[in-house]
Amino acid sequence: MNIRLNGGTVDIKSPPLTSLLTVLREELNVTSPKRGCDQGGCGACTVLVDGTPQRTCLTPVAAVDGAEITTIEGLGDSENLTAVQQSFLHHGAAQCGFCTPSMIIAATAYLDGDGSAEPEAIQEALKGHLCRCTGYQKIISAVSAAATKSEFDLTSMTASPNTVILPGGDT
Amino acid sequence: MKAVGARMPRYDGVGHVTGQTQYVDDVRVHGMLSAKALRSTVHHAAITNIDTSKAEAMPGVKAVITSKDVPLLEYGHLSGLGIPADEPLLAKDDVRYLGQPIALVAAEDEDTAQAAVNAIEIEFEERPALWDVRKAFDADAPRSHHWGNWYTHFEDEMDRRQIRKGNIEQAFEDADRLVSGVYRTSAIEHVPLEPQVSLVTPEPDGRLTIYSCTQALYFSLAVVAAHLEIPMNRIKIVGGTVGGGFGGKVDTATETITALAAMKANRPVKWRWTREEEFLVSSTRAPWHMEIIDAVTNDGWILGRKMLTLHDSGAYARFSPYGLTKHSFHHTGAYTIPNLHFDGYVVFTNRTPSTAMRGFGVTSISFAVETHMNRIADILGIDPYEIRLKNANRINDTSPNRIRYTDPSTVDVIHAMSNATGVELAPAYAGATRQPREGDMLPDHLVSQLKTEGH
Amino acid sequence: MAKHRGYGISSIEYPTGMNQNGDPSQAWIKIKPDGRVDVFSGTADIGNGAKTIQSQIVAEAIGVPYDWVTFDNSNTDSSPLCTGTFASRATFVAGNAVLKAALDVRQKILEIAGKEMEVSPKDLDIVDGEVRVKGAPDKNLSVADVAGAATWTYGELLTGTGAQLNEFADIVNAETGEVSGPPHAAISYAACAAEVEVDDVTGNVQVLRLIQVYDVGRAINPSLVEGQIEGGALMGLGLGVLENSYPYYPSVKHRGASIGSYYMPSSEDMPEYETIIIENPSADGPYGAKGIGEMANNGQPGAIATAVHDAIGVWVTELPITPELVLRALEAKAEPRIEGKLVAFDDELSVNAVATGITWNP
Amino acid sequence: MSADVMIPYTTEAAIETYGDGADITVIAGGTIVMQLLNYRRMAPERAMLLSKAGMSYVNREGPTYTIGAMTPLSDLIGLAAPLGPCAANVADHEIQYQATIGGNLCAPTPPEHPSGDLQGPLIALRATVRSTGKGGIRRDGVEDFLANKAGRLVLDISFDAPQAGAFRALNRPHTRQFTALAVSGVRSGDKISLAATGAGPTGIRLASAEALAADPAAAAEAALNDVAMRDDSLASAWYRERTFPTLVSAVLIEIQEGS
Repeated sequence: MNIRLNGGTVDIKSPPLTSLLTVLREELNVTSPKRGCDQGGCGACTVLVDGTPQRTCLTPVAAVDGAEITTIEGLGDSENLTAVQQSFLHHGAAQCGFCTPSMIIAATAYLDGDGSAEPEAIQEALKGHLCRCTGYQKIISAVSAAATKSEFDLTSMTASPNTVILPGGDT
Repeated sequence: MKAVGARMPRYDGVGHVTGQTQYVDDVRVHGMLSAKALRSTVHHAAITNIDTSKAEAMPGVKAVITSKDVPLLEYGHLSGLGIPADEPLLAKDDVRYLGQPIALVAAEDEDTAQAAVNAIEIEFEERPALWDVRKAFDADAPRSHHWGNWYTHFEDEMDRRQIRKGNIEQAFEDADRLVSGVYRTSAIEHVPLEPQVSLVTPEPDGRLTIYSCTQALYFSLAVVAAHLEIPMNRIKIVGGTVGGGFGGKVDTATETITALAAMKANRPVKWRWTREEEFLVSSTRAPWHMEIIDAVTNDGWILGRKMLTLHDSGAYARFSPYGLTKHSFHHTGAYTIPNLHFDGYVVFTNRTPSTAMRGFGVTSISFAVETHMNRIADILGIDPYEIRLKNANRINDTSPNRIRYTDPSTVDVIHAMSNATGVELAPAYAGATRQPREGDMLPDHLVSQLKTEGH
Repeated sequence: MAKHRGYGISSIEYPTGMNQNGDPSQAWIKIKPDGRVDVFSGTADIGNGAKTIQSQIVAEAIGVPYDWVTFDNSNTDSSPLCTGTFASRATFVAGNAVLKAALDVRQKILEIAGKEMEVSPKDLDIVDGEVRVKGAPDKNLSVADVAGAATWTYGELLTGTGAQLNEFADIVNAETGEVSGPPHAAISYAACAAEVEVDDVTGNVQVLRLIQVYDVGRAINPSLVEGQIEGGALMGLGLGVLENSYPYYPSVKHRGASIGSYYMPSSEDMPEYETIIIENPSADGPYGAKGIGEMANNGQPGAIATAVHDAIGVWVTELPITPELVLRALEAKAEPRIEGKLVAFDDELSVNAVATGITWNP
Repeated sequence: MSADVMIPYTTEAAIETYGDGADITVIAGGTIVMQLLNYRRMAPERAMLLSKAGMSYVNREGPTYTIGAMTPLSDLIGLAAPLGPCAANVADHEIQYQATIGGNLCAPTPPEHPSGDLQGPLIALRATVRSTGKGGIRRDGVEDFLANKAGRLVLDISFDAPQAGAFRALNRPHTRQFTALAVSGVRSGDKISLAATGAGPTGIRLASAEALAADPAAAAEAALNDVAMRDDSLASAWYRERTFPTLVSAVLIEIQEGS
């Protein structure tokens, strides 16, 4: 067996029913897909299989023999962030960061499919990707902004929607 | 540009958005073994027999750890606060909750480790289990803990946390109304996206490197060193980057047992919990049972509060006595109540031990007090903003344990909220400040309280 | 057969640092020969942003750009003690430790700069990585040059240490709970308003909006503060209407063992957030900051329970307020029991007999 | 502990490989079996992976739909109620893309939760299942198939497009692998067909309710006689019974209004 991983072809030695997650993490040392549950419930192990987001913990590697697998390493690196990665950074959409790679994978596929910038639509699209830290607001904002912008000036910092900062003392 | 007050991108943000941040399960060490635990299949039982010989003989099995391998089996995580030890690192004579760890197997791969766990022979003699904190005090209640059904080691060996202030009987006599309510919260799971995991590597110089997802590196260092009875400089905890914690990773859940396995096998060992273990075995936020009866006047002053709290600690104490004490210190919420009578118990049941979680001890009291305040406002026909502004902590008011508030901003946040919700406040309340009480905001029942000694 | 809107509020307080104090944090800082700043702190970053916040504090305190600072909390060999990231202490207690370490090393920089510039250190300031003579900013020397001089000319290591410890507050009277001193550092205050929609057919409670006000003292990083507030809000919503490890408590049956069988909030459950941050500086926090990480999930449940009552006229005072509890409450239509001046909202106080001999009806 | 895995590339090869279905584990989309493998609840010696066998299609000839066993739920979402909305209600987009109609029909009932959400709509649609196994290929009604599914490999599923259909489920918004309770209804002419999931170990036909379909209120109450509600971590039997009639009557009203 082999897969096309982020553009290159790699041979797979693991047994055919090994989950793609285990192959990526344990055989190929690609650790950006996270083992959050092994139950298909949290979404943290999601990668793109032939361009479509898929739960690697529920995917036997033999089922993707010959397929094009894209992890976040295949999107952008620190020198070359994609618009979605920049938007996540810029909006504070990552806190502990554990759900972030798969969140960005799913958001990227959503936007590549011409997903709208409407918060409700983004909430629905990402409902299978759990985050315990952010309350999702900043993630939704980041994806919404990425839907309308392509470049970000990382030095300009914007407030979260609906935040007001009042001076101290008696108000 | 100024650094403080700026919306700086996270220091670790680029690592997060590129998937390159390294969490414990991402660490790769040559020759690493996998670990699986033998856990109790019953809620409460004596262990009458355990035989690990078949497991130890299996090919690929490198270490099997049981209670007899632990130098100091019981160590109180809060011994510094005078809270004695009650929980064995691995179950020895009995098990008190479903899933309690009894043994750990380290093997060449997870399948072998699990097969070896299945090969350990163990026999239980089941005992009746206690679930309901409200039944813990019944004469015929099952006994859940060797100390009895509730914690008995508060200061002066008291079996409860008490707060006494002012004269509660007088307050109840002076009250127009006595408003009572019962409030309960549930156990919940922390659900960090990163499950509990540690990786321990024996170093050539005899030290241990412990890759840990702990929220408290030095706390875990002290706990592991104590159980292993070795100096702190024999251990290096590597961590600081955690995939969510919320309090659950203050427990040193995996580090010590994994270290014992690594030492015995003289190989690196990783113990990663499954999500199912997280849900069924990892400690939870505690369920709380809270009963409040407030002495109130018809115009909305709270003269006094009697309160009883039962905190479901689960099978062992862990941080529960600390949590209940914090709970008791805050049982008046953001309000000043001069006459108090609080009793709180840490109750042991045969469920998963509860532990710290975001808002530890106070999340429960905030729910109870705030709901109760709104019920009082409702029954008296008073605006919920105004009853809060009336009783809100002010500078020089004193706390349940007689500490003077120096700069409470309850009034300010309520004002900001009334602005946000467009609620019109009566002038007396719109003009309230956090400054020391005077005039209508200094009723007789608070005058004496302000005279009482405070720090 | 309808959906009902309701509103409720809460106002809460929460302490910073461990209860009773006595929880130290320590930090040390060294300056590289090119003036760059290495911070060593034992504070774990659990997503709360300790690495970011403490780096901002150090940059501000010394007077160098944020990107001059490297932050290492990776291990217990290089980093001094920090009690840990809990009790809302990472910004306040540990932040004070790095602040003290930064001010310590800043003084050492000024002393070397004073020798180099032949100016008294007290007449010097550091701005954007430059040591400047107060009032004469054109007379300056870069921190890089100062660090170089310290290393190559004076043979000194520019380093600073800091430790924060608030004295442990003993419980001096176990009967009354009286303590020997303040049992915590600064207290943070907050208010929450919830708007809910309750379906009286299914009993489902949908939290539509959470308006929240937080006195954070000082927002070292407003973006991270918002993250704590919004994340805490959804966790509070989970406590209020969704999550339960024992769905039939006190029974232990039917514990959810998978993500799919445990009601953890997803993006579908998001309410509309409205956040108001008040900066009312604390006397003793770094730059006036307080810790609000934990209290961020404390205000919602009471506001939600009250909003449910406002919507359908019945109180549910057991969390989470599940559709089943709502339907059972609607069926019971319980009115408070009135006896003389006693107003008893709930079932007979269940444990008064066993517990403390409190006489509940004086 | 590695299984002997066979990967057929055609339906015919799958039929031949499956044989009489003895000692062979079938993996369709993987959303069910992989969880069991990940948690070591299953260690098959022989397994057949269907992902390359084709069998993913939605054909329509006249009024009759035929859907290949390996068709993912995401390809069903566009279909009319009750099947389309039911498929859209399962879990989330990634699970819908991976889970298949055949796998969902054959979902074992986990100890805790109802499973196999599509069983409801397919019973209501009076669908037939073409399967192979011992005794060769045969076609059964969905209910008969569910009663004897052991040792059968689903090939395709057929049903006639209804005149009107409706689907209603308890909706507590959150990511979910299980639907706590759902009702599906279909009308063809004046023939009414109703089924539920989450109301028993498998999908259940609501015969008593069908008999009283003309009177939605009466039918809704009668439907309780057809089901056996259980407690699980999603909802109690009490809550399911309490809300069930409203789902049934809503479905009946919708399909009688619709055309």
